[in-house]
Amino acid sequence: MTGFTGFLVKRFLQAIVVLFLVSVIVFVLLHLLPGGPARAILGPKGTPQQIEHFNHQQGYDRSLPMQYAMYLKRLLTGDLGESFKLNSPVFELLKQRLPKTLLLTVLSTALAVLIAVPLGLVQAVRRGKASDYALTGLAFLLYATPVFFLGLIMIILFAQVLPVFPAEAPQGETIGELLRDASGLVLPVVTMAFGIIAMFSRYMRSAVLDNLTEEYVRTAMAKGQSSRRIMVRHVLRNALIPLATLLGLYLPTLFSGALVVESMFNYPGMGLLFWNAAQGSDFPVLLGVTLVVGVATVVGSLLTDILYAVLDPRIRSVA
Amino acid sequence: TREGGRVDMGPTGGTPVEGGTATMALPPASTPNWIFPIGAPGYGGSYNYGIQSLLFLPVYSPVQDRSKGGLTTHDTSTLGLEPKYSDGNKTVTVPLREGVKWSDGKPVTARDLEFWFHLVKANKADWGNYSVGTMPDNVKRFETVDDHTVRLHLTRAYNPDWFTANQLTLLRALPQHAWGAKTDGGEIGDWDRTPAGAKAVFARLTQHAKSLGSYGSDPLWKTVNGPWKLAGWRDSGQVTLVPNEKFTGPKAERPHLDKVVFKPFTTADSEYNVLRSGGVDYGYIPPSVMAQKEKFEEKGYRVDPWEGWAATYIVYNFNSTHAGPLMRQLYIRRAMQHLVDQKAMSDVIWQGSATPTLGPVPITPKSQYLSKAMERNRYPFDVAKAKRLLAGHGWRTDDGTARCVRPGTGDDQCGAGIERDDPLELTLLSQSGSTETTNMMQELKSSLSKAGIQLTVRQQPLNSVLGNSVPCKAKEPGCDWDMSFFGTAGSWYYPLNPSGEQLFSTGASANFGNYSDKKADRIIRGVQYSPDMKSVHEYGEYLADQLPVMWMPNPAYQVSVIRNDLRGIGQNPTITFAPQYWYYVKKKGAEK
Amino acid sequence: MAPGQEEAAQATPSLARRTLQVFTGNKLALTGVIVLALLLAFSYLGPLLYDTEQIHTDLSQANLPPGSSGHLLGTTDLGYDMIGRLMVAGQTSLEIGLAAGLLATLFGTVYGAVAGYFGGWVDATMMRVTDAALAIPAMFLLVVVAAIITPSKGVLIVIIASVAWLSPARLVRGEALSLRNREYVQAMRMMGGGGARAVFKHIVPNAIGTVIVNCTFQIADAILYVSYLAFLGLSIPPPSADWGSMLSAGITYTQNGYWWLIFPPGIAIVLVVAAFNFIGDGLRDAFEVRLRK
Amino acid sequence: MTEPLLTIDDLRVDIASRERTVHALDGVSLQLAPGEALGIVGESGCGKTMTALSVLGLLPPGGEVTGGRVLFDGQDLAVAPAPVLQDVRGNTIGMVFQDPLTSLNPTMTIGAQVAEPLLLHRAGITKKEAWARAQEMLRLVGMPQPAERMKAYPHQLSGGMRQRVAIAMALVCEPKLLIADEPTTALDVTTQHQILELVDDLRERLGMAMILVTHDLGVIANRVDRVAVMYAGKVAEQSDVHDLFARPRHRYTEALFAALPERAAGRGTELHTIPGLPPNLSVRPTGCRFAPRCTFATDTCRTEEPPLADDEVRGAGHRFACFHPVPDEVTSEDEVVAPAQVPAPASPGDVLLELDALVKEFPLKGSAFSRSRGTVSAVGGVSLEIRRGETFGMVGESGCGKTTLGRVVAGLEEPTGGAVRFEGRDPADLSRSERRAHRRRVQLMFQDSTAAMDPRMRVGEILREPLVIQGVGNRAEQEKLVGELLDAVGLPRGAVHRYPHEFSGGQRQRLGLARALTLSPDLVVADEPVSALDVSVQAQILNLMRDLQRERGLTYLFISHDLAVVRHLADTVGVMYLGKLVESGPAEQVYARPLHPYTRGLLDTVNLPDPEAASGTERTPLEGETPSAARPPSGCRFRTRCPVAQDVCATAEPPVSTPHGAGHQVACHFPLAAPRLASAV
Ligand SMILES: Nc1ncnc2c1ncn2[C@@H]1O[C@H](COP(=O)(O)OP(=O)(O)OP(=O)(O)O)[C@@H](O)[C@H]1O
Ligand SMILES: Nc1ncnc2c1ncn2[C@@H]1O[C@H](COP(=O)(O)OP(=O)(O)OP(=O)(O)O)[C@@H](O)[C@H]1O
Ligand SMILES: [Mg+2]
Ligand SMILES: [Mg+2]
Repeated sequence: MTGFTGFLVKRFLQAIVVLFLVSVIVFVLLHLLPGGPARAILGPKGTPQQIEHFNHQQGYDRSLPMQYAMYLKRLLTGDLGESFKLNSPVFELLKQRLPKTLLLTVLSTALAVLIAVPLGLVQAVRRGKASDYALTGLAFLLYATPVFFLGLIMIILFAQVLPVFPAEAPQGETIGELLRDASGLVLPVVTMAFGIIAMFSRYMRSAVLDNLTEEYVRTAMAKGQSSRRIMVRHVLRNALIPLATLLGLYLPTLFSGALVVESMFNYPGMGLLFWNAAQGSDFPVLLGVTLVVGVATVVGSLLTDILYAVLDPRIRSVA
Repeated sequence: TREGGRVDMGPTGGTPVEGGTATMALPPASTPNWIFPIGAPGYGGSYNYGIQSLLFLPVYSPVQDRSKGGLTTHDTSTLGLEPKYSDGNKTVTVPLREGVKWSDGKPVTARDLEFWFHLVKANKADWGNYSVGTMPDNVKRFETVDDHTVRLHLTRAYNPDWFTANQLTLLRALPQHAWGAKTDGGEIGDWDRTPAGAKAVFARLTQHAKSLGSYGSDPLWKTVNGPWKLAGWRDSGQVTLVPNEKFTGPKAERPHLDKVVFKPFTTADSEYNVLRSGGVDYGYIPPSVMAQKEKFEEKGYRVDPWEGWAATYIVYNFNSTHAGPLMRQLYIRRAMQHLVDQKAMSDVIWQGSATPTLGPVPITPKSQYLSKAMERNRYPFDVAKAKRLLAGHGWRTDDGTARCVRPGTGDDQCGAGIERDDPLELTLLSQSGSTETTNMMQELKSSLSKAGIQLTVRQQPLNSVLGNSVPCKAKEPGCDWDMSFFGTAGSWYYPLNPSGEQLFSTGASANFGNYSDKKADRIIRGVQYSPDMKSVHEYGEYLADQLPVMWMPNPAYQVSVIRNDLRGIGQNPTITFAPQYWYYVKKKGAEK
Repeated sequence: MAPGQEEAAQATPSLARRTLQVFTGNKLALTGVIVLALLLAFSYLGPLLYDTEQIHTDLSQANLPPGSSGHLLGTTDLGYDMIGRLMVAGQTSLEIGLAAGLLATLFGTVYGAVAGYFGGWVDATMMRVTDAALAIPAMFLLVVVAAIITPSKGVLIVIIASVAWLSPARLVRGEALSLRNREYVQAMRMMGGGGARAVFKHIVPNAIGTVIVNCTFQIADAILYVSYLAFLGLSIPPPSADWGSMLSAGITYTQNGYWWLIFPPGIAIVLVVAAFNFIGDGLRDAFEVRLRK
Repeated sequence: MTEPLLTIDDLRVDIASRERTVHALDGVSLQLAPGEALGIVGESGCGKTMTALSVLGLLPPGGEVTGGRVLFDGQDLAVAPAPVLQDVRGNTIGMVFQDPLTSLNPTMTIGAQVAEPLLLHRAGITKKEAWARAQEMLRLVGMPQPAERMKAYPHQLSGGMRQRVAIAMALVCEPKLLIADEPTTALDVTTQHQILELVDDLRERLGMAMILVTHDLGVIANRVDRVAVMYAGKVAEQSDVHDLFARPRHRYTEALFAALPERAAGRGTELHTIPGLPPNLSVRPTGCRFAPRCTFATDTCRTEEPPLADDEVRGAGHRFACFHPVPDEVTSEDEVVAPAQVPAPASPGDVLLELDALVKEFPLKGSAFSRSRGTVSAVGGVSLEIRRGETFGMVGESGCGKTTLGRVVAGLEEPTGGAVRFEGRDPADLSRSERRAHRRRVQLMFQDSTAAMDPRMRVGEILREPLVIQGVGNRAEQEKLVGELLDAVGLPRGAVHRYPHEFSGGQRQRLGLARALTLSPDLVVADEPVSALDVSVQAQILNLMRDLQRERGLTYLFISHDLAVVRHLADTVGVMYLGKLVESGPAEQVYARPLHPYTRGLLDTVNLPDPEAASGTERTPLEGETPSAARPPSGCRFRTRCPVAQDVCATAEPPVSTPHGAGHQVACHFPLAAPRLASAV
């Protein structure tokens, strides 16, 4: 297993570098662009003295590298800073919000996968037929629909015209509370899932198509298996492997979707936190959320690699 | 909450009942986040003050004068009684209502006020309401006359109205007997009487105030004297209040409801959706939905724009490198003001939820600060008049853009600093993110162009607009902006007295456009210092005429939507809440 | 030499013809082309045939429902004719989408080709940067930027390109990694050719299929991004408009039932994005067939 | 003749794709008796695979049987519904495909894959029984430690082992017919030999019939009872194997045999070639399909299609479709137009290239999970000399380091150790500009010219590229040179405007040669230049290479695994095994009196395209598999497979000796003494 440990060490170092770069990118982006947080926090009534005082307190009057060094130093002690707007430690905020966003993404991803896999399979099997065109067309139309437009249509349809689901997500403090009010989760989860289905089914379709041209399929046919059995026993498994890796890769995209969906449905997750922080130039929160998402992405891609190895014996045995 | 959101009740009639819960929606970006009545800079939001004053009785506060209408500074809901000015208005005596007790049974005394004064004086920089020269700088000496009287010796004579309305309203009585320790668990004492001690006490309190998550459980905030006490304060900013059973105020000030919930929302849209489903009892709708007013009325709600005590305007930069000379011409400002169709903007773009701004003093609600002359629109929408004004001063419009053809300083000439062929081209920084504002600016651009004034609108996020439109000197790098707008939610909310010393006096901190007019400075000083009530009228009329800024429609603080059976709601234009007056009614004869 | 050999190898149809065949064979791709052509004609030729006031507002004519005198699709909240507005907005959306998609592709291609060809630590460094940029969700960047920046056409193009270049960069880098080991690149090196020749004469031209297909998708995504930016409050100020800002302005009036402010721009976005995707998908087919040869 | 097991009758198959419809089979008729082995041979694209696939109804997408019957066991499989076909597949007919890696499911264990047909076809069999049977089958196909291998995945096995698994899979239900489509083409001669032996053995044991599809005449000659020669979607000739080789009747068959290097009159002769290429199958040609390439074609041939007729002597046992068959009396060799004797090459000159203990190692690259551990010893200390004007042939099994050696010589890889001296100078010592100039003097010709030419460049540009890089001449001069080169390799000058993919494999190989010659090199390293080609085209290229060598005084380092080709072309031969040069010397000597047991084994493993030769001589083919180059055996690297190995071989590296005189070196502790009996190779 030395190979595996070595791999982990290498990936871990890479992850550190990537996270470091993430923090640099966001930090520089935030601090270089015009309009610091002082005005946002203090408003038009903030006096020049107060602005100066604020900037001094937050260290915004120092040079950028100095500020970054200070930030990094605090970060290493686990201090993500304090939200200006919410008057809470960023760490606390993240601790509350992250599970909620994960709940949303996990539910909608699961839903999306459940729909996309059979959908992609059908498209691939019926390739070139009318039903493939119809489903492919539908998938692209879904893909082409901005999430906020989709959410809007959902709200109009299912909360206004046919008021079956609430238009607002549950506002519970804990996951348990959220789940108790599950009907409120329906629209956000479905809206978000819809955005992903298109992508996944498209991917599934081409993965299945790729596998269908593989020679082992011909071998399987030569053994006398029915096409259905070949699909299930041979093709599906091989096509699901890249899909699994896709999940890891699409984590940032999922978070992007979560951001829009959360702010549409007032879902108290990280996306909403980020959204509000951006409106109010709440730098510590912006940095904190981005870093957490960065960590999630990096960990996600690491897990993906491991998952890939678990699923694909070609990689597993080398380890 | 309640079934389906439909309320079977008209806006009047019914029998009042005790009890019930009311949920009030707070606007986007108004997350209650500060409980300590000394607001740190950035935590001075009106929603914070609104909630604080339910827990800690204000000494003076802009309260609605329920008999006369309009606003006053004290009534049964305030701690302070009529203040008395003496010594040529250089001393003010503040008597406190007697018999008021903290929830732990201790009386509210002058010492509590002194405690506040010491904390504020020693920690000016960390107090959001501080600006140089005013409270507490203008108090030479704080004197405790007796247990229920304090006396402030001022550095100079002040206009009593102005001082009470804009300075005494900052006073707070804080439970010194409960808060006066330097450290957690430390001895409570008179530490605040030394600056160092006051710093330490303040630091500790601030420290507690910085942990929003523990507000609900922190014993510090349990000592209150208001009609309400805290039942919960979520991280999301949702605040739940229940009646303070130890409240010692008069009967009229005691809550009828069992509970009020202040619920912040992140977007107006999400609030709207919840409102439609009946999830809030007292909410608001985006201005755009005003057109759908009837829908809500059918559902049993009343729609009531909450007018703010504010002025809304576009700042002219008189020092603008490019357009300063243009801005400095009154006739140009007049022409431009004639081109602002405030009426159409209010009616169409704001769907009737905004009212034209005619000068620095708000027209609605009526107040003692308003004179008859101020209610007249001096600059109604009139393209022809605007064109005449320009033509009369030597501007010609050939290719769509007005150009100066008669430079010079004469009466019929363009004015100082304007060269021949200079075009009337201006840029406007406007805040982004609001359809109404975007549309207003577009409408403005369109109508200005009718008189040959070319406006380039650059939209920026609010913070950038504020950050970019700072006072500056001509030709300096930061002074290349001509006009600036940040008034989607009103440009400036006044304290009770709408004096403009922070806005329009030379060099003032919020005088972003570098407006400087000797007469205006003098008049503003008069509002602050002279005892004459007339001075505020003079100020209002002069600046309405002089156009230090371009007046724009003043949007309502919010377009409130209130359940028909929730009554007793007075929408204070200075944006305070008084849920203790709220009560539910039920239909006559209908049983619970 | 036998005369038969000359024509013996079956001449493959030219790429253009093959692409044409694909499009006539692939109904979705064909649909995409037709839809795109219609939208282009609508946006660019439309104003010539259907002249409307798109500069000056007319508040007295605001929010008229479809069918009102002279306004087939009604008017906007500032009194612009809706159809004319859609045309003007279409130009902006398409131009930003195309420019941003192309810019992203161009930059990404060069970035990826350089990283892939040089490999080693150059590649490692360059790829860590893209990894990091990828680890920040695009929407997060856009939200932050939207809260900070003053929009203009150029700014939007740059912003969108700055989040969109990553995918072509990674793709081309992958191609370059494999292409640089191709025997023809080695053959060229053996003759004494250098890096620049390898990148520009062999790697980039051979990755062009991938690049073009990706570019189509990038354009589609860029148009989507434009709408997201508008949703976030970052759109070019009037009198110019794009479909995204029309849509997000229209959303303000959802509750008023002003559907004509919402669905036309919304559907236009969906159509144009889907059309580009259809075309990209068709092109991918075309190129894949070619590569399989 | 007994009742046939399989009868293919006038089978027609069309494959429709986006651009065109290919008439892949156009009236194929075949018969196969129970227990009989039928070989199908023919040039690439003639329809061998399609014939095999249509038996089981496994045609590729777009493929469709448009006519004819496939009678198997009384059932017409061509029109059978899916359930019937599924019942036959893997049950009564087993199939083995060419590429053993891709034809196995990468994510399923070997055991599961071998047991699968049983679970499908043997009603009531339990999983356990099926696995036991599968394990039994694996043992039968010679899989070492079958019980452990059951849990392995395909990628964990070597190519040969994978092919054994594929065979086990096809045979586990004990079918009546085994169809093997090029089952050994992807394998080394030695592995190939082992697999074919295995199939022979199993066929005998199970008494099944077999269809063996291959383009290798050597394989055919040795492994089947009857042969069908296909040409352009039709059967040209069908006969008993001995009869076919002894007296081919179809002019195509005859020409095919003649093109074999083994059949060449001698080293110094031109190979017989078949001009042109097989016809394009998307148009149905009129007349005899071979007519355009046939020297005996008459107008009848061009207008009328010859029927499949019985041989005068053998009757229905030997049928062919030719209007002008090879006369029965004369042997084929006399009939062939006598190839021109080429003038003997100028006697070799001074030493051009010298390798001195050349070592090349590669770091072992793992997957994402493993970091590099150790190295692969691709070339493990090779010393040799190549003289100006000679052809040095390098042979050896796959992975022995031939290519690597060639690439080091061509300067594409830096040696890890030792030296390459060109005219006595090591290019590594040259200055930058000298090195650049040096590159002109050694050029590489690739095995796969398709991969070696930028698909997006026109031929003109490809050929000019070396000149542009080296800055030779102006554009006009470059174009003139390119034109001359095209003349020299026998391509029309118009070729400059076309893209590489618009040429056939043979033409592309000519282009590859032309490009290698643009800079007028002294030495051309040719790495398997004809391995991917059909015999007929191979002959053209070999002739061309030899002509050019003579005209231009070229020196070749000719790398190939095909002993016959090397023998035909090379003056000197080197034999490599696992990175070592085990033997080298003048070609005749090495072939006739090999000194190294490995050389001997290689020579004995070769399938001669002559059914008579197979039985005659006593042979000692190579056993086992080549060990991994990452962990080469100590001492003599060949010792693990050597029949004469002793203890010393494990400890000491064998010294180089020259028992047959200075030119013939061997690195072996126990060189062979007895000469090998004369044979065609
Ligand atoms: N999938 C396919 N689509 C279209 N044409 C095909 C396909 N597969 C084979 N063909 C064509 O069918 C004809 C016969 O092909 P087949 O594979 O049977 O040849 P083969 O004799 O097996 O050749 P090889 O020795 O190269 O394997 C060829 O002309 C080939 O181009
Ligand atoms: N670039 C490389 N990296 C790592 N190992 C390599 C590399 N190239 C070749 N090898 C290894 O070196 C050994 C010799 O390879 P080489 O290609 O020279 O053999 P070959 O004799 O040409 O084989 P073949 O007949 O299959 O072409 C093999 O084990 C191969 O896996
Ligand atoms: Mg084949
Ligand atoms: Mg090789």
